[in-house]
Amino acid sequence: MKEETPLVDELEKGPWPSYVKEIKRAAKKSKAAEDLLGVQELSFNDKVTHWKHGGIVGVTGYGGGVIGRYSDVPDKFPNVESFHTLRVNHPAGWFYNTKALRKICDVWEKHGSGLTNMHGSTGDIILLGTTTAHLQPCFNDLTEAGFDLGGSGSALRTPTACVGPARCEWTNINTLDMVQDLTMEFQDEIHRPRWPYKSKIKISGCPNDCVAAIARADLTIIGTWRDSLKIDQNGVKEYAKNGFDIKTLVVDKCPTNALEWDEKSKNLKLKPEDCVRCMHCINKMTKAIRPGDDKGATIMIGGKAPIVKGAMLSFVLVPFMKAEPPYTEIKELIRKIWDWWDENGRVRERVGELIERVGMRNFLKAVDLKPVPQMIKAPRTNPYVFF
Amino acid sequence: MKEETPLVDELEKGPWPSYVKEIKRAAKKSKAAEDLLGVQELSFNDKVTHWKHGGIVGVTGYGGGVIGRYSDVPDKFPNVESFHTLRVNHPAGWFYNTKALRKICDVWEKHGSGLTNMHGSTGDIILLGTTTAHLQPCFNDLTEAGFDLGGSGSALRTPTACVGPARCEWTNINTLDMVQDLTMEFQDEIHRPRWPYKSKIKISGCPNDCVAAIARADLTIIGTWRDSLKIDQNGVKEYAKNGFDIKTLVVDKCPTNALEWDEKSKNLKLKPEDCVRCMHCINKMTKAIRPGDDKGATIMIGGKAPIVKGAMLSFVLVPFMKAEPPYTEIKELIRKIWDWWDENGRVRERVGELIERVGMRNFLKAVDLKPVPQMIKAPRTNPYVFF
Amino acid sequence: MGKADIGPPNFREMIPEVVKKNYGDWKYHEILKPGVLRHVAESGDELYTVRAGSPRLVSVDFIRDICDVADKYCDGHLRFTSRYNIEFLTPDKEKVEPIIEAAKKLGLPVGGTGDGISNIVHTQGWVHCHSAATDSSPIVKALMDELYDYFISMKLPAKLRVSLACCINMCGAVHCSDLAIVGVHTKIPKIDHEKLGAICEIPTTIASCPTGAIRRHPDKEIKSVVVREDLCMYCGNCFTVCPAMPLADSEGDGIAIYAGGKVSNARKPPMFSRLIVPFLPNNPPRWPEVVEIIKKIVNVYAKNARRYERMGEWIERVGWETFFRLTEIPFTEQHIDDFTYARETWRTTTQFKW
Amino acid sequence: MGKADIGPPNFREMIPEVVKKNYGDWKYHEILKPGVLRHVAESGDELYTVRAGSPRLVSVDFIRDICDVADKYCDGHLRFTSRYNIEFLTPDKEKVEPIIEAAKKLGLPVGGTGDGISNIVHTQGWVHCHSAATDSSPIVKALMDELYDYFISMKLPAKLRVSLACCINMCGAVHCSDLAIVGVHTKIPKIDHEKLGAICEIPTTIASCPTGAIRRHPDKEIKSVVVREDLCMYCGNCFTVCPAMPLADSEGDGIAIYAGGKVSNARKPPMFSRLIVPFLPNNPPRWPEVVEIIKKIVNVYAKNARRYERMGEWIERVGWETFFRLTEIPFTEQHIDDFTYARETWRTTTQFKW
Amino acid sequence: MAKAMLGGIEIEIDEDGFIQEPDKWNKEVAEDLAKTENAYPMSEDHWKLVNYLRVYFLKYEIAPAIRMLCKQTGYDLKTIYKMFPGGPAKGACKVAGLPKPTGCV
Amino acid sequence: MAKAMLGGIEIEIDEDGFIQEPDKWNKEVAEDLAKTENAYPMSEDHWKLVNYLRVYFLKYEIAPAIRMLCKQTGYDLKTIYKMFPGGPAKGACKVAGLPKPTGCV
Ligand code: SRM
Ligand code: SRM
Ligand code: SRM
Ligand code: SRM
Ligand code: SF4
Ligand code: SF4
Ligand code: SF4
Ligand code: SF4
Ligand code: SF4
Ligand code: SF4
Ligand code: SF4
Ligand code: SF4
Repeated sequence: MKEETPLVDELEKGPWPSYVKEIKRAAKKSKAAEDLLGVQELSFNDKVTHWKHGGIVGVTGYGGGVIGRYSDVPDKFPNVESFHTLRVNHPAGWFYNTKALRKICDVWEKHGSGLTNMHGSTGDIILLGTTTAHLQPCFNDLTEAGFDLGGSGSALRTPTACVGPARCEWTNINTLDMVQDLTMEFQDEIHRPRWPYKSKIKISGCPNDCVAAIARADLTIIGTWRDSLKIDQNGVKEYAKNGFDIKTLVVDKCPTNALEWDEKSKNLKLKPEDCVRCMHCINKMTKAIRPGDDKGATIMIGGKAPIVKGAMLSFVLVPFMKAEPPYTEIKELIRKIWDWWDENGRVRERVGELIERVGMRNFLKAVDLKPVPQMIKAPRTNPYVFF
Repeated sequence: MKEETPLVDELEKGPWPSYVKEIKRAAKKSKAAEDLLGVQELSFNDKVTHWKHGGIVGVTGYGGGVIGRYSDVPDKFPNVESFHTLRVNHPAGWFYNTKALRKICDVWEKHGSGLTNMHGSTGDIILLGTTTAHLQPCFNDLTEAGFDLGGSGSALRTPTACVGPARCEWTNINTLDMVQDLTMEFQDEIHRPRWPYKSKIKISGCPNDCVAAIARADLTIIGTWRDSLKIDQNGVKEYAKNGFDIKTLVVDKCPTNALEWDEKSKNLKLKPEDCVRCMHCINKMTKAIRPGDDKGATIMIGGKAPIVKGAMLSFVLVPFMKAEPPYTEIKELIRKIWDWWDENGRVRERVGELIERVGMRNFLKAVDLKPVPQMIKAPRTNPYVFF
Repeated sequence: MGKADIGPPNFREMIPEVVKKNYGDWKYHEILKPGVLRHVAESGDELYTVRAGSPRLVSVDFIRDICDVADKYCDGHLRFTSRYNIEFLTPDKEKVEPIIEAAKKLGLPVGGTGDGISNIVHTQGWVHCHSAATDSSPIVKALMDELYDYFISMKLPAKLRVSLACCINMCGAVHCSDLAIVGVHTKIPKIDHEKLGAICEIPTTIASCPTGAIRRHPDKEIKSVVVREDLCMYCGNCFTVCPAMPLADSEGDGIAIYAGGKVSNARKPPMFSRLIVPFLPNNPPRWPEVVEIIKKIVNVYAKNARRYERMGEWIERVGWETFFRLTEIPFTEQHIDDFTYARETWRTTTQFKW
Repeated sequence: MGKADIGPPNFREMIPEVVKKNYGDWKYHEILKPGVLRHVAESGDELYTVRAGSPRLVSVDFIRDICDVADKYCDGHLRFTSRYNIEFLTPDKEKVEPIIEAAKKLGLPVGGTGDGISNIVHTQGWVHCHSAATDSSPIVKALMDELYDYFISMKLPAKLRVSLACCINMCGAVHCSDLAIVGVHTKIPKIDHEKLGAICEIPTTIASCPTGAIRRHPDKEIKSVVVREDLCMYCGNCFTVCPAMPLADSEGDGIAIYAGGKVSNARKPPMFSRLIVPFLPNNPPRWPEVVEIIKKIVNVYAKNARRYERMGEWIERVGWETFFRLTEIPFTEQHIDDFTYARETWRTTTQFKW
Repeated sequence: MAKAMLGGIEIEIDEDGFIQEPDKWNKEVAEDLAKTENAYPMSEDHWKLVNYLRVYFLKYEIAPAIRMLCKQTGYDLKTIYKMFPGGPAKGACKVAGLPKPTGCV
Repeated sequence: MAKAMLGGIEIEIDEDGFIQEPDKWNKEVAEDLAKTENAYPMSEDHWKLVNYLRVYFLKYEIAPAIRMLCKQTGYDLKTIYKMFPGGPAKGACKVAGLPKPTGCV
């Protein structure tokens, strides 16, 4: 039954592409998508969600990858009585060939609402809305098309990585290869929840952190370098010549005053021991300044959203680690961390919160790491010290 | 009995004045002081204290002001079997005339060990070591000499203030008058413990905070000004002429970059809206820069040492308050704060800890203050908001 | 049973030829104009990227549309960004304008690069989530309609990253965004005592509460819990583990705004976003109050911040008191932290501005 | 019963004439040389201050000695500073040198002003306190003997404030000092189960523990408490409220050193001191390990900090990793916070030095 | 809310087939639930797992953590997925009549 | 540790005269303790305060806060110091046979 949706329709206007138009496009072929419009309108009127709590549905042999969802107004909108989403692993860097994309479209047109999120905020392809009966067949068709499910529940989530070596001149690690490798390595952990809570891995090629790993990943891998960044003085002069205000826009903004600018000779000098590799000078003068040669990764841990004990940013665990395939050292470390967390974590306690609860010293011992000052901003102020 | 004290004797050597010499001086007239030397030697050998826990002794009508102390080796050192200290209120700013000081000396030679601390770290005159029998007579003689006891236990401690208007060109409030006035106002609170725990008041005439109030006082009063600081350009030029590097040593160190230096005209310009009155430029150029004219105080709250929940620095409660005798507004605020704390505080919970436990919003309501951004460094990051 | 654990397709099958060839060997890049990047490889090869906005919630036909464009101009390759934008990649400069034209035809704005506002990271809202205290896609639409100009241009002092989460679970890097829009409840859970015992784990429910507001029902006969009203700050974590404790409420639900977060390590270390507007009502379909205040803040920021100064860096420099003064947002008790680390936010110095 | 609640003598009877006259009307000051200040009033009057060090723990004869000096040169007035130094005040420039001579005769160093090390704020130690994990006066004496030169000169980058507390109650502004020396226990309390029930309030004792390590004795017959060894960090707060739980131990007690705190609001806001050396043994009478490391730190600071840069400001600028590198102090697990606000100390950025 | 005939009695279930009236659970109910989860017929192993879950739940009012479950029953996770293709949470807990897991298991 | 004859029995006391054997406390002991505290003879008011302290302590195992003491007994602090010149902690608690206060009262 086609409902009137005057409030929703309002959102077809305006310059930004309209998701309402998209739902309407899908609605042409899918009853569920049509009902979804009605649900939106109802929510606009009632100012509450009309989806019931949770739902556990899935495919054979997997414990996650599907978010079960049921309407609380099934009588009114029978086509979204059940409206589950599948989380589908994206290829590293969100690169696609159109063949693969079109296959997904076909599968989803066949089994679901025809609505998707490209992408979910973890990075999955989100196939938005289908029924329980369609789950297994849809999954079968997806794997046939070369795609697999992502994670949900107390499992590893689809790891993500920035575009890195595919396009970015600043990457210090092979983000795409690494994310592909880790994803394959941890298939079991993605598909079969087993832990106290979810866990996330994100990889950025440099400290610009274009996948926001520091904020959102339990295990954060950030490319960096250990030697000095490289300055090409001719490149610098070029920037100066073009009127770029190197002093104000770069030198003065270096967080540690590691740069010195000689206005006369147009020479930019670095005190390498003071550089904290923040990327700013590189970012703004990419034609003249580049990361160093001794490349690798900083491994950080503990990032997460506010629930339960307040949001956490990832913090430094290993200041520098070489990161070459097959990434054995990183994998071993990750397994050690998970094992300790799984053994000691409480229900719904992310690894960062566990470390906070039991103290870094216990954690470091468990994962065989030596304390180094780079792990902390500053030593403790309190005198409450264990011996 | 005179003991051998070879370890202790070692501390008579060296250029810094020796407390051991002082104990020995006292020991010439006091058996207790003599025994104290032996106790020191014993502690040096055993590497532990030889004083027993606590002790509640005092004078009639007061609940505090005396720290009871008993030896755990009374057989060996009978003269310090009991060795109580009296805390005696110092005159504001630790100013004395020699008549008054000599009186104290006489009283203490008569009633105690003849050893003192000038001063205790709260600011009292500490009369170090006497017996229970001597307490009341000693107190009687002290009051006769014009001195009274300070606080101990769950009471107000002797308030202190920096030298302020007596000598310092920077003070924004009459620290000495204020501390004298508050001390007299709160005699009952000093002498008769009644609260969940101790409470301290300290007053500094400017943000240099020469009595370390921010770190040590539950109620911290710091002189400041509300208008612009004053720059005398002739004075500035004088500094420049004398080779003082105004740019490096002052302008570059201003925390908010509120100063601009014109090397050519030797002109120092202030952006008053950016100045946070940190004192640095004034400190370093006292002949050219002075605080503003609209003087008053910032009232802060909650400073304390680590026990129980970690040390706290005082934080801003009232960004600016005029502070003229009879200091009614300040007194009323202080009483409100104590009253709320006394009503709600747990045993051994300082007011800062209580505020932390129940939340600022409850505290501000109780003491009738409006929230202002100056109270905080930054708003909350978490979404855990009460309505 | 079909295949299992095959993982995602290998990205090597997905990247275009020029990327394959110059993989890891890029030299520098420049932004030719809003939405158009030029990356140059050590080999001298060039790669042009055209970035186009997307509503994220799209139909399969939408995907087919962009596939058509990619087939036509990009040898059948495209990618998405970590902020949902679509990127068309080509080694051929000549194709840039046609791609832009094609995107425009599809109604997709080209932009989102450099010092502007990119796409808004967001979440499900009333379209799919049980937890939502507000909707997401409509607010994003309403906002981007108004901020459109900042997407297709690069005239802000620095990047300005906006994120939206429909509840405080904050799916996305919302807690570290220049501007964060968060759905919030303000009424305590309404407990279904009948059902709770049968469908919820009581210990888990009790443990879920960040403030310890949940206790067992005092009546031992009733297998349920009670909530201490004065301790509940409506986080909804109990609801997540226990369906019998819903807190959605058409009047109580609304939006809070946070500002000043960032993720990159450039210049200042990453920062959390901080509460600036405690509550705005849900006002579908266009949430005018939210749109208005966001626009105001962006304008104040644009006017006052220095070049390359992110929102949070600017606020840190001028002070929060100045931020509140300039934006004219009223300061309330809600802004003052009273959670675990509250004391770290108190101003423990006499240094402040007026 | 004698008088009560008379309060301290009024300071007005205590201040010298020149102060009375120019009270609140000072114009500027200068430090003529270490220990000698010249304050000039708006009226043109001058006030000379000679500051002399004191061991704080003094006999009444010591006080009489300095009174003699004050009587002779200062019209019978003197004052003490907030760091225990003695100040002789005179409007008469001619008297400055005689005062200095007189002080020297008494064995008192003149100095403690400007960019040097003033007297060490300290506490009772084994001379009077039951709580002491170390002594105070002897360590101060040993330290000042070695730092003497910094007291009588002004050649450090900035003021360097040293404090000492004989236990973590930290009587003094120890927690905010450039260098702080703190007595620490490292063994858990030895409980006297016989006595505890009779002389301690059990609920108060349990509540006293910052880490919740104290429980009632599992045997209900025994009116006492037990301590969970893995949770006890030897703070001694239980002992403060319950004499039956002493933790003093000749081997376990010793000294921790903290650095980088400050109190003034000048330039940087006040800062806490932070742990740099977790444990050094008690080694009377001169605590050589403590003296040595303090000297080393002061020297490294003197060499590396910029002018007017306090210890903590310097460390903040160069980074703690640099501090540990330069001072060669080993970094251990003890340095990493694991108390309530621990997470605020973790390095949540890739920015660091080597 | 839907009703289903399980083990010969009518029991309220939710959309995912979890029973909403825990008191009505018995062996027969379990076996009928197992049918919905591709876990029928129930072997001794199935019962060992289901019983462990029930005993644990009745004692602690929560479902055990997976790690605990594996350790205590001796089945590794792979085996559990073989027995209950829906996995420990969706499969085994449902059969054992536990509340629908929101967190662990 | 010292012993003292209080109320006709020998009781262990500490240096400050607080009894160390709380079980031996009785009215007579209290009166003898009151003598050491200048609070003898004990009036009805004295007893009211002492009894309040004891009852409170036996119930909660801690001494009451001063504010509570004043509120509940109706005596303000001034009055208490008149009755027990050593004050509530040193005076009244000692007479009531409580452990030597370290914090409150
Ligand atoms: C495509 C994308 C990575 C991907 O794998 O998808 C990407 C790509 C680039 N980023 Fe980024 N960033 C991308 C998300 C991010 C994010 C994450 C986010 O926005 O959620 C961040 C962290 C933002 C934050 O701090 O909150 C991010 C922080 C940066 C920065 C640091 C900016 C700063 O000064 O704080 C740079 C350097 C710069 O712009 O100066 C940067 C620079 C770049 C460069 C120039 C790198 C390069 O040479 O290719 C790329 C194009 C720049 C541009 O768009 O202006 N990229 N970049 C992401 C595009 C998102 C979008 O569609 O808008
Ligand atoms: C679909 C997605 C939002 C979106 O529209 O993009 C999403 C949706 C949900 N998230 Fe999320 N989260 C999504 C990314 C995130 C992220 C971002 C990320 O992964 O980078 C976060 C913040 C990072 C983090 O993990 O801390 C996130 C933090 C949460 C949390 C809070 C976790 C915490 O420890 O603080 C919950 C609550 C929970 O786990 O119970 C949560 C729970 C949920 C649930 C499952 C609701 C619930 O309480 O059970 C939502 C299902 C909505 C629905 O009906 O579809 N979601 N969630 C994202 C996953 C898509 C994908 O796979 O690509
Ligand atoms: C006498 C005394 C106040 C008193 O009432 O007793 C005092 C007096 C003066 N202080 Fe102070 N300060 C005194 C303790 C303090 C303290 C507290 C402490 O040391 O415990 C502080 C806070 C220290 C801290 O931050 O940890 C203190 C922080 C300052 C500052 C700020 C220094 C900075 O840059 O951080 C100044 C300004 C300056 O020196 O540039 C200052 C400046 C001054 C001036 C110049 C003010 C004046 O014009 O008279 C006085 C003489 C300076 C000198 O000694 O070099 N005074 N001053 C105290 C002397 C203690 C001593 O014997 O050494
Ligand atoms: C005498 C003095 C040290 C000195 O040698 O100067 C001192 C000595 C004692 N302090 Fe203190 N405190 C002294 C100033 C301080 C200060 C500094 C101040 O007041 O500016 C502090 C830090 C500021 C603060 O209050 O937070 C201080 C923080 C403590 C604490 C921890 C309080 C906290 O909340 O963290 C305790 C523990 C307690 O109260 O149980 C304490 C407890 C004690 C006791 C009473 C020991 C005890 O546990 O019962 C000590 C008695 C020693 C004795 O036998 O004589 N003392 N105490 C200082 C008082 C002298 C005076 O009246 O002038
Ligand atoms: S994180 Fe660094 S390497 Fe990766 S895309 Fe961004 S700028 Fe490039
Ligand atoms: S990378 Fe950052 S820290 Fe290093 S020199 Fe450049 S701006 Fe400075
Ligand atoms: S606090 Fe300020 S006013 Fe007081 S003595 Fe120090 S510098 Fe002078
Ligand atoms: S007082 Fe401090 S903040 Fe103000 S101008 Fe001077 S140095 Fe800057
Ligand atoms: S933010 Fe909250 S409401 Fe929105 S998708 Fe995530 S869990 Fe659901
Ligand atoms: S909404 Fe949050 S604070 Fe309120 S009871 Fe539930 S878990 Fe606790
Ligand atoms: S610091 Fe500790 S040991 Fe020293 S006087 Fe204070 S309470 Fe006693
Ligand atoms: S010493 Fe401190 S941590 Fe240890 S039991 Fe006592 S109060 Fe607790």
